[in-house]
Amino acid sequence: MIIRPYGDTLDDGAVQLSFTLPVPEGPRGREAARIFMEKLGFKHAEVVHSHAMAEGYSFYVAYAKTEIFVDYDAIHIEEATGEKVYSMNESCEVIREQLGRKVVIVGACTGFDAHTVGIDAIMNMKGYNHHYGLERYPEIEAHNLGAQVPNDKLIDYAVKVNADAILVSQIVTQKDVHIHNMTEFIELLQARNLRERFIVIAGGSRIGNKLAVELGYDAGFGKGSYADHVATFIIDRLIEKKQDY
Amino acid sequence: MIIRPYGDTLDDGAVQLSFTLPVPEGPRGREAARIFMEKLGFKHAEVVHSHAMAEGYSFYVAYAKTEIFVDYDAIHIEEATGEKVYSMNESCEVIREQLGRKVVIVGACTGFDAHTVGIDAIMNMKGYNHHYGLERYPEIEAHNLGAQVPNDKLIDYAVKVNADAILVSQIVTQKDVHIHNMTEFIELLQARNLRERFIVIAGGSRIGNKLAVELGYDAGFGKGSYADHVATFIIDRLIEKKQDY
Amino acid sequence: MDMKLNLSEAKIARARELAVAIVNPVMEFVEAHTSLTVERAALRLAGADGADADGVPVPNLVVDQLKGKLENGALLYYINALVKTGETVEGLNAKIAGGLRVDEIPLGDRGAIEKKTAERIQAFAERVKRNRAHREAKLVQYAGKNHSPMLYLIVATGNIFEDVKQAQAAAEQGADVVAVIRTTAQSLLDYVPYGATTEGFGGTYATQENFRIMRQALDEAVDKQGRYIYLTNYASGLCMPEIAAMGALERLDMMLNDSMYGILFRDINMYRTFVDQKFSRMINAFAGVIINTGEDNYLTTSDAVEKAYTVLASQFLNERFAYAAGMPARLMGLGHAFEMDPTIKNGFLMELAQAQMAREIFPEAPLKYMPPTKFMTGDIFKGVVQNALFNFVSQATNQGIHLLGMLTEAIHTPFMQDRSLALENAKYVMNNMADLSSEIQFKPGGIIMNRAHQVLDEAVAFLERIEQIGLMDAMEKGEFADIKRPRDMGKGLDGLVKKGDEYYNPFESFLKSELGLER
Amino acid sequence: MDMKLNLSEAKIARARELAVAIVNPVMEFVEAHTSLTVERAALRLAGADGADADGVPVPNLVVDQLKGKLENGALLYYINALVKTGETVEGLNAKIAGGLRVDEIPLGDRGAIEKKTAERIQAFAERVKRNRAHREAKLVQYAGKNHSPMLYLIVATGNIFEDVKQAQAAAEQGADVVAVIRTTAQSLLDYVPYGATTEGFGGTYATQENFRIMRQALDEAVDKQGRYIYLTNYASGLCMPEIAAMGALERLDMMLNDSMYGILFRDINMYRTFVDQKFSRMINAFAGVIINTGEDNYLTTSDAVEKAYTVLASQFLNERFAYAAGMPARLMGLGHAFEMDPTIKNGFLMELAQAQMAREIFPEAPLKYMPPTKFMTGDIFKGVVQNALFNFVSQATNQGIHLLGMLTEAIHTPFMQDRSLALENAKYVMNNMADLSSEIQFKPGGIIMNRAHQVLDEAVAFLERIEQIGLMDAMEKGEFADIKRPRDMGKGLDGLVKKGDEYYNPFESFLKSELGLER
Ligand code: B12
Ligand code: B12
Ligand SMILES: Cc1ncc(COP(=O)(O)O)c(C=O)c1O
Ligand SMILES: Cc1ncc(COP(=O)(O)O)c(C=O)c1O
Repeated sequence: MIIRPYGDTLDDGAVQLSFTLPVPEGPRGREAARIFMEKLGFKHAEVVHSHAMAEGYSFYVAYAKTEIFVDYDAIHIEEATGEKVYSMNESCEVIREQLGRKVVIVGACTGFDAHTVGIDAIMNMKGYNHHYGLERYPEIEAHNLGAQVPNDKLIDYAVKVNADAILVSQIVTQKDVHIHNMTEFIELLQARNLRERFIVIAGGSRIGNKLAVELGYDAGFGKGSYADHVATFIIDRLIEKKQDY
Repeated sequence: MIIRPYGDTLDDGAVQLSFTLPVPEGPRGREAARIFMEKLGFKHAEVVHSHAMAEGYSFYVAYAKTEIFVDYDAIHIEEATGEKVYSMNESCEVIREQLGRKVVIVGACTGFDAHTVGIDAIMNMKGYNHHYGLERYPEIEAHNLGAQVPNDKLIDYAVKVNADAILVSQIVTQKDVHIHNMTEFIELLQARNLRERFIVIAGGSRIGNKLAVELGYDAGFGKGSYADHVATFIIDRLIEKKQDY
Repeated sequence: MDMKLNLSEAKIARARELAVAIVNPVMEFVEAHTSLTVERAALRLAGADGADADGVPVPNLVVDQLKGKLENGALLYYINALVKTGETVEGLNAKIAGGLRVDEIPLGDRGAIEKKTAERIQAFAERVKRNRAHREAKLVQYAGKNHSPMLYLIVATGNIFEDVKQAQAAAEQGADVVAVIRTTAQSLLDYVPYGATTEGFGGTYATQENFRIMRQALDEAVDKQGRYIYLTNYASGLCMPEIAAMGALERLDMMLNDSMYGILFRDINMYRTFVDQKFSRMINAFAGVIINTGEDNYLTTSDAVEKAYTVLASQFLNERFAYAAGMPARLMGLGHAFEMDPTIKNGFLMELAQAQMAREIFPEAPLKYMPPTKFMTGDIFKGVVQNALFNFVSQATNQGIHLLGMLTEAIHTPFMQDRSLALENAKYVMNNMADLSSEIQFKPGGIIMNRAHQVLDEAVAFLERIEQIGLMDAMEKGEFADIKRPRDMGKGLDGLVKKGDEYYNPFESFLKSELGLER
Repeated sequence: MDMKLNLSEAKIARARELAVAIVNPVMEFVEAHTSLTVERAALRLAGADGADADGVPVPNLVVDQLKGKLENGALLYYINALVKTGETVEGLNAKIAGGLRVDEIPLGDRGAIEKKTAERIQAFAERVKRNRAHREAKLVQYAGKNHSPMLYLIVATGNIFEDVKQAQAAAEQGADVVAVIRTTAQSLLDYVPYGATTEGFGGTYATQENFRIMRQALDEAVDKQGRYIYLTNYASGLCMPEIAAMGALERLDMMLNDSMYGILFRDINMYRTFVDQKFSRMINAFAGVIINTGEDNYLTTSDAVEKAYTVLASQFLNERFAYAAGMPARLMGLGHAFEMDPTIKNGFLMELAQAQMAREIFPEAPLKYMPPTKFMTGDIFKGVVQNALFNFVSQATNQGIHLLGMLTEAIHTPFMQDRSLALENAKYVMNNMADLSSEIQFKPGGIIMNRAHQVLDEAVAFLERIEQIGLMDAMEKGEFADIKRPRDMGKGLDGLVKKGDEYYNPFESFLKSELGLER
């Protein structure tokens, strides 16, 4: 199925845009904005508003229409977890039945990142949005190391407690600092020959499964994820691993 | 000079977008939105928000970055009037000195369009935003025919009062009704062999000089235009015409 | 309701007295006249429908045949034809569409005609009463599910089938009221197009079939969402009463319907308009349809600070005209609008004052509050803020019908996402400050109180002036919206007919008696 | 100012008494101690500056040399070196950067040292007084040109030169205050980097050179815009007093500076923090710098309804700590925040109550009001509405310093256009309802009044609990923000030093006497 943005008629391809141009406000800037949109592949591009922001900078609001489309059927999405997500009780049951031991999970907000609310949402007792965190899972031993944990400290700790999985939270993304930090973490693991020993999971508001897998993680979780998702992924992966041996 | 949109760093190419897709909300819709933006030529495209609107329709907010640029130096804009716009007094003086007779202008909101505020802003005594309208110009005889004037009635009237210029206002643009209507007007003039007899000017919030000229008008005026601009254009054109003979 | 503004009861009463004095002479004229569209409306109520091969509607065909002999009404001939041909209404309509001239059928037995008329009246009354009962039952079934104020959204694609999708989406997202905006200039057509339509500009044709299609679509949504959804259209323009008739038959719930809008803003002749509005309002009143009056329109051309009193004065007149048509206050969606220049210091305070004033003066009316339009620009982000303040004032003053402001008001008729964002804005703001109104009081002698007192004073003074010269003279002189409308000019004057001694319109009599207007 | 909430004077007085009782024991500890950064700050005030080839700042080099013998302060050795080498401060700084060890220079004549110290104090005092005089003159010159509340914008590109562009743009668009946000985790560095910097994450390094560059850029804007523009940075973290010193020298106008923030939110040792905050506040007070306290941070992790009282309690403590450092109320930008879940019915009323409460309890303080952050989402259109309501509350309750909410709060550090839209939103809303505050009264016993009374009651009860166990024990027990901080843990404890009997810090004495803290 071919799809296009929808304004008020199917396939009209209508999109709203806003942006700044580093030029003074005026007819020439507006025309530059229009041409820019044409170069993006818009057919009817209309600058509906502009204002001067500062010397040499101007702001534009535009509505435009395009014939560019997406083939919806061809879209593959690989989320870390599928349709089926275990509840806390289900998770613990599966652990008891299939693994027969406690699962150890270590997590932290790494590098200089101090945004602990996200990792706390996943790990702390009280959880988030009516989803309990991993600490409350009777069959999971969860260690939340908190904020600003250096990558090597996190690995040391995971080795010490013999963790099954390591959770890395990264919220600050300016200048791709999260990418650098997440990459460093994997490199450190590899350098110490520990990559295969752990299930390694990243999370954060701007992180998706795709990005995380590209960077060498087993999975990634973004906005709207809960302990349930993380537990499901880890347990299933542990069962798989067990079967591989 | 090559320019790109500016978020917080020169040439970062940052743009905000929002649009609707005719698919349900969810990871697949978000991925479709992302791919759509990539096809538009964005490099880092991030869907920062989505919500379901109705069965099978979802809304997306995104920020994306592109390397697409515009060559600012190559941009030509042709506004109807240049830097120099006559004030009311200047206009009248030029008319007195160079033309030596009253200039007759007829205007209307044509077709089924009843948005008279715009044409009134240009023509009525009191004007708009501290710019008097043409009716107040001592050297101009202005006839404002008001709303919903059929194209042929407007032409008849212009012939009757021996107008120098005809002003056409078009505000409703849904389904390009303004284009049809403006085109019809020019065709009617041509059919009656009157096109050369009048200076013909279009105006409206979504009308620019470019569009109007393309449709066969002498000039077009959009948002932010005043009687001053219109008078300037007409007077200069009349002087030109006079010199041509 | 808290009375916070300390408005003078005496002045309010005085304004109402003046409205009576202004409207009464107009109603005398109205009583003595009918119009083409009033006749066509009566025909429609009796069952006339359909169109000929050229799209000319059957009611028009009938009335056109009777040109010159309409002083006694069109109904007589139509009913006579029914009796004489022995057809059902459908059968007769088809014949008329095929060329049958009812004016050429000799008038038959009066008794048979009256009996037939009584049947048609009964059929009409039953249908409308069934509609009312249905609406009322759903309102009871889903009591408490509508927002307060009711959230009102428009659809305006030009294509009824596209409109349906948009309307259902709006319902799914929380709309209480869906209005199908009419195509440009339908108000100037002296007929109502027939059938489903897909080609309109800035809106969709109002046709009975479009009404039916949309009603059905919204009825599905009603049960799906568990919330009654009001359907709105325009009983306005040269076919005002006919559209009211169609709305009554198809269970519309609201109608834009103003006693003077057409005169001022569409240059429709004033006699014609006054006659048409009365009959349309009787139909609306009988059908339990809430009218939305058009005071907001004053402020799209004049200034909301300077001319606020014209809005209030018009509300008093619309109220009076509505009472004169037998309409109860709870159906009077008197209009006003948030159209103050956003650059005005303390503009918000004045707006709050005016909205609260309207609330206190018309405590039972489901006031219709219009969003910012004229000062909306292409800056959609600023537009969102303008709409947020509008939502705030509306909730803070307990308005009845809240038209949602669109962030793209200055750009295009609404996209689906524009509506979604409008609802999100309103629902958030209104819930977040739900009970503010009962929490705050205004400082005596402050900006807010003074503003309300001033507008009321100005409105009384204005009504006094109108009362002295008479409403029609006042409109000729441009007292309203600075627009001068000579009484013998304007569209549709030739469709005005002085009632003859034998004028026959039992639907009118029936409505009058149902509405308690019969002396 | 109108008092609208009918808050109990007695309870407010009781809270202040409790704050005194809580803070006094802490101040006794503080008086007896110094820290590495207090010493480095004193060195900076005396003129120490620059860095060695590895980027280690001269004040750190000096203090590192003196490790183990700091109980009498670092200043003595630095001034002694000045005297003994006969160098200017610049000359000496260069030598130290080159490897000179001041600890190895035998202490010379006490009189000469004291004379030199007096010279340095005078140089410092003159510079700071010149800064104050400049600021005050500009404020007089451009009196009435700042908005009220002051509109506060952040820049955070990481690159000081890019920041300058953004800051000037912000100024051009109407900002009254520009804050340069600090790079992540600078608070945990036990030194202040040197020179201009272009690489930060989520913010830009606070360095004296960056301060200077930005001050100069904003000074240009000041005269261009005809409006004084306040420059803000962070006197916070392990180098709190040093940054205060730099700010005093470079004429910053505001500093984020909290008495407990570092302990709770950066796990800095509590002894260290209490010592550092005192010296930093004396410097700020002397330099006329408004502090911004960090109560908003409580609400980024705890709930704004449940934990509102922790904000108020912390304001009382910050106020007390500030008085104890000689700071007048007009420099206390006590913090609070609009962080209520937007889905709460009547959340706006509670927010209005809390903001008004803070206003009435701290009438002279230029309250710093933070925008919604935690409940901002990627839905920028909803974000605009959240910010509009925030702007509304801020103006309606006469806040002092208004941090502008960004529609992209949940997405990225602000783009230039985000700031522009934020200013547009605030200016529109605040002007449109400018005088609402003096127009409205609150219903006695209503939601708003009750909410304010409840929060005050809870804060008093909380302070009572703290007073009983003592502030340090309370922090160990997790009474604040549910965060437990053992007194012997946390960063920077090893930088705490008990003052010796010979402790020499004439800058401290000078500040005390200037601030009236000398008994
Ligand atoms: C609260 C907050 C803070 C608090 C943090 C308190 C704390 N203890 O966490 C304080 C005030 C300390 C703070 C400071 C800063 N912040 Co901050 N902060 C926020 C804010 C407002 C909310 C974040 C939040 O708590 N979200 C709620 C949680 C539940 O969502 P979440 O983190 O996305 O987590 C969910 C998922 O992502 C996922 N998840 C997250 N981690 C993980 C990990 C795993 C393994 C898994 C499976 C899932 C997972 O699950 C969670 C639940 O669904 C955001 C703006 C916003 N509205 O988003 C800015 C924001 C994140 N902060 C920002 C910045 C820049 C900073 C500072 C750097 C500013 C400065 N220079 O001082 C500092 C630096 C702190 C540091 N060293 O990191 C920026 C980041 C910009 C960017 N994209 O790079 C933001 C976006 C604000 C902005 N627009 O500038 N901040
Ligand atoms: C006021 C208004 C009305 C009033 C008009 C009153 C009147 N007497 O003019 C009323 C209520 C009657 C009205 C009705 C309708 N309206 Co209307 N209306 C507006 C509104 C709110 C403001 C327009 C306005 O007055 N702007 C101020 C003037 C000064 O600006 P301007 O027209 O752009 O004029 C300036 C320039 O463009 C230029 N200019 C204009 N004309 C000319 C001519 C010449 C020769 C020159 C040189 C210059 C010039 O100079 C002017 C001064 O700078 C706009 C929304 C908005 N905020 O823009 C919608 C809007 C224009 N309306 C709209 C619609 C759809 C309608 C209706 C069709 C709705 C309906 N189905 O009933 C009806 C139809 C009326 C009709 N038959 O045309 C749409 C148009 C959508 C589109 N792009 O097609 C808009 C954009 C609203 C929306 N989002 O849906 N409307
Ligand atoms: C009462 C009333 N009728 C009708 C309309 C619609 O105008 P038109 O005459 O174009 O149908 C309006 C304006 O919105 C109105 O307020
Ligand atoms: C008082 C105070 N200091 C400092 C900061 C900044 O934090 P950091 O410790 O990351 O510099 C904040 C938070 O914005 C704060 O409120």
